[in-house]
Amino acid sequence: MAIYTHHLPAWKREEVEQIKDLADKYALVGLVDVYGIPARQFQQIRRNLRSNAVVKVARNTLVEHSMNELGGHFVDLNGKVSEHSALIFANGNPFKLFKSLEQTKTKRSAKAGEITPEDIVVPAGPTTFKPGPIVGELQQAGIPAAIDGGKVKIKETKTVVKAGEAINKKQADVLSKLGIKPMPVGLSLLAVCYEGDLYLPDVLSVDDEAYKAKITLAAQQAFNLAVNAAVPTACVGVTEAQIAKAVREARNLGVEASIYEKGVIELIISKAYRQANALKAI
Amino acid sequence: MEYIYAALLVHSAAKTVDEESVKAVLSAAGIAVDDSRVKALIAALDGVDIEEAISKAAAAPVAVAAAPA
Amino acid sequence: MEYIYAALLVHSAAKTVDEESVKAVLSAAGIAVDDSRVKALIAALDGVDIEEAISKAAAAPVAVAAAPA
Amino acid sequence: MEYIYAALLVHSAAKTVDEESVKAVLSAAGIAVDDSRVKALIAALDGVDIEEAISKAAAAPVAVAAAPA
Amino acid sequence: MEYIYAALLVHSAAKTVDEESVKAVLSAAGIAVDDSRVKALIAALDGVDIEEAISKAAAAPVAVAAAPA
Amino acid sequence: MEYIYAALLVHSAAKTVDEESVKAVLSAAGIAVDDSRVKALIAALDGVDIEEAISKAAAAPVAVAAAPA
Amino acid sequence: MEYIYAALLVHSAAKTVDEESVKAVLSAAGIAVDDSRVKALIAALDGVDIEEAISKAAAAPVAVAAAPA
Repeated sequence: MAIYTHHLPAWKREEVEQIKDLADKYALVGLVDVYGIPARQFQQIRRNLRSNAVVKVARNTLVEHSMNELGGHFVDLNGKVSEHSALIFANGNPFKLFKSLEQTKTKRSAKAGEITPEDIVVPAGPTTFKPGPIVGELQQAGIPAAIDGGKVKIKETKTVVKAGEAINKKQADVLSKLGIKPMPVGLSLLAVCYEGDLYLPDVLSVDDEAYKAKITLAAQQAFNLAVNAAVPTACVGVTEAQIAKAVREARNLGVEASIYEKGVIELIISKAYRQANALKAI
Repeated sequence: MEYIYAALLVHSAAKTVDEESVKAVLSAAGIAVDDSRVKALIAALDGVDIEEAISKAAAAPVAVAAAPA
Repeated sequence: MEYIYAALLVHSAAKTVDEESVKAVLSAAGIAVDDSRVKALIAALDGVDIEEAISKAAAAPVAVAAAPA
Repeated sequence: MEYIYAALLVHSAAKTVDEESVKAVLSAAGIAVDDSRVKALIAALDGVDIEEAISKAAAAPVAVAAAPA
Repeated sequence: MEYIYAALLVHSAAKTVDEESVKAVLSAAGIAVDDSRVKALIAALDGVDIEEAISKAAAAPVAVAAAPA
Repeated sequence: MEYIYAALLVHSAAKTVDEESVKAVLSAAGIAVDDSRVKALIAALDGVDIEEAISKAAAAPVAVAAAPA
Repeated sequence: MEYIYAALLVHSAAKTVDEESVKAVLSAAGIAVDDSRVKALIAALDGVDIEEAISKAAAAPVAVAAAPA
């Protein structure tokens, strides 16, 4: 590699140096997929990211070259370079970067042959289409349609294309006419090199809902422990729950052992009545 | 329900629930015994596992939890 | 539960539920009566509306329901 | 319910729930002990597995449950 | 739960639930009292309406519970 | 609840939940540790199977009772 | 769950739940901290209202199991 470096023309040399400088300046170096982003939107995304991240489009050969010169784990990024990848530089938490990139994504219409990342569902109901060839087009795309009150109506909610499947030409045309935009547009992180580790999207994609559920579970566990172990806790609800538990235990014992005391006698009567009723029902 | 209570009482005394025992209990409670009802009761209870029958009722109704977490 | 069955039997016979009536019924069923439990029962029943307690039991849901989603 | 709490307290101290131990606890709480109630309690608990009984949902729910604290 | 039982016992005796009364009851039950637990319990009970907490338990369906999902 | 969370954290680290470990965690969280609360916590947890206690639902069910079958 | 407990502990101490505070608490518990897990936690919690998630636990119906008689 070193030999090849000497043969780089000045402008390429300069670009490699620029990339290496950015890699020095930022804690995080990653690759993003910029496929299908219209130029104007790309500029917009860059502007929005400016404070947090820098996106640099460079020839793949120069990217690879730079990573090789940087050495270490940066070399691992080369395996992720693709036809539509660009470099991204940022500081801080790679998980947060992933999340912020996901959040800035928008949707666009699908082109024939593209693979949808999610189920494409067309809901039942009226459309704005006037009767015409559109009915046939819808039906050919697998969407049951009919004329209703002078308009085209979709008869039932239908999953037209499943996640991971390719969208065919007929489907793409019809979906576009229906205004359905299944394709996400935005920067997709392909890989990140951060503090000497390589992070891939499957790791970087954290499920907020799962964490939320875990917090709820942890809080429930803490509550259960506090109540069950009768840990004195000056916390709203815990002491009340401890009292309630003790009362229930006393009541359960009273009913089970037929201890005739105020506070349980009604429950014992109730139990006897229910037993009699059950026997009567036979 | 008094015939049923009488049967339950005899049963909980670990005695055989028959016409005689049920009548004795009903009489002691001051109830004028209707022979045919006692006969009907004993016939109905024939083959019934009283323990099992009442244990079903005794299984306390348990509340359903509402909305998911 | 036998003391309660006895009390409910006496109650359903429209008689006063007192120590004497409960004992009579228990004895008729062949149960060796524990005086202190009879006393405790009568004391606990003091001020209790048996009809109301029964109607609450009747209103209570009777079965077990589903697990949360 | 105080007699039941007393029994539970003695039980959770891993002591035998008998007349003496229950009385001692009730007295310490400043309760004038009624001998026959204590006797009735002990008679009722005879043969009962307290651990099992307290965790058994024995009572019917009274319609709708309370709101959370 | 013994500290809670003790508090409820004292409460049902219409006495003030304080360190002294709770300790007296626990000791009578033969429980080696942990001062810090008594203190923490009394502190935790401060501001809690015991009657209300009890009535909530009464309204709540009684259930033995399973593990949360 | 911070003392409880501290105990859970220490427990999930497979360390013994004792005064020292709980204090260390609380301090690291920037909490001014109250010695008697820590003592009360440890005393309460003594002999408790934490795994079981955290998974046993303790809250009064907040739900509506089931419809009758 | 230890990372979650740590976050809740820091939160209940009214401190900011960030990498530093969570690491400090985990380390104090004797847990070998995995940087990327901490980072993932912080990123995830960025969009989570912890108070709300906790309050769901308080309101959450407790899974309830039917008790046999």
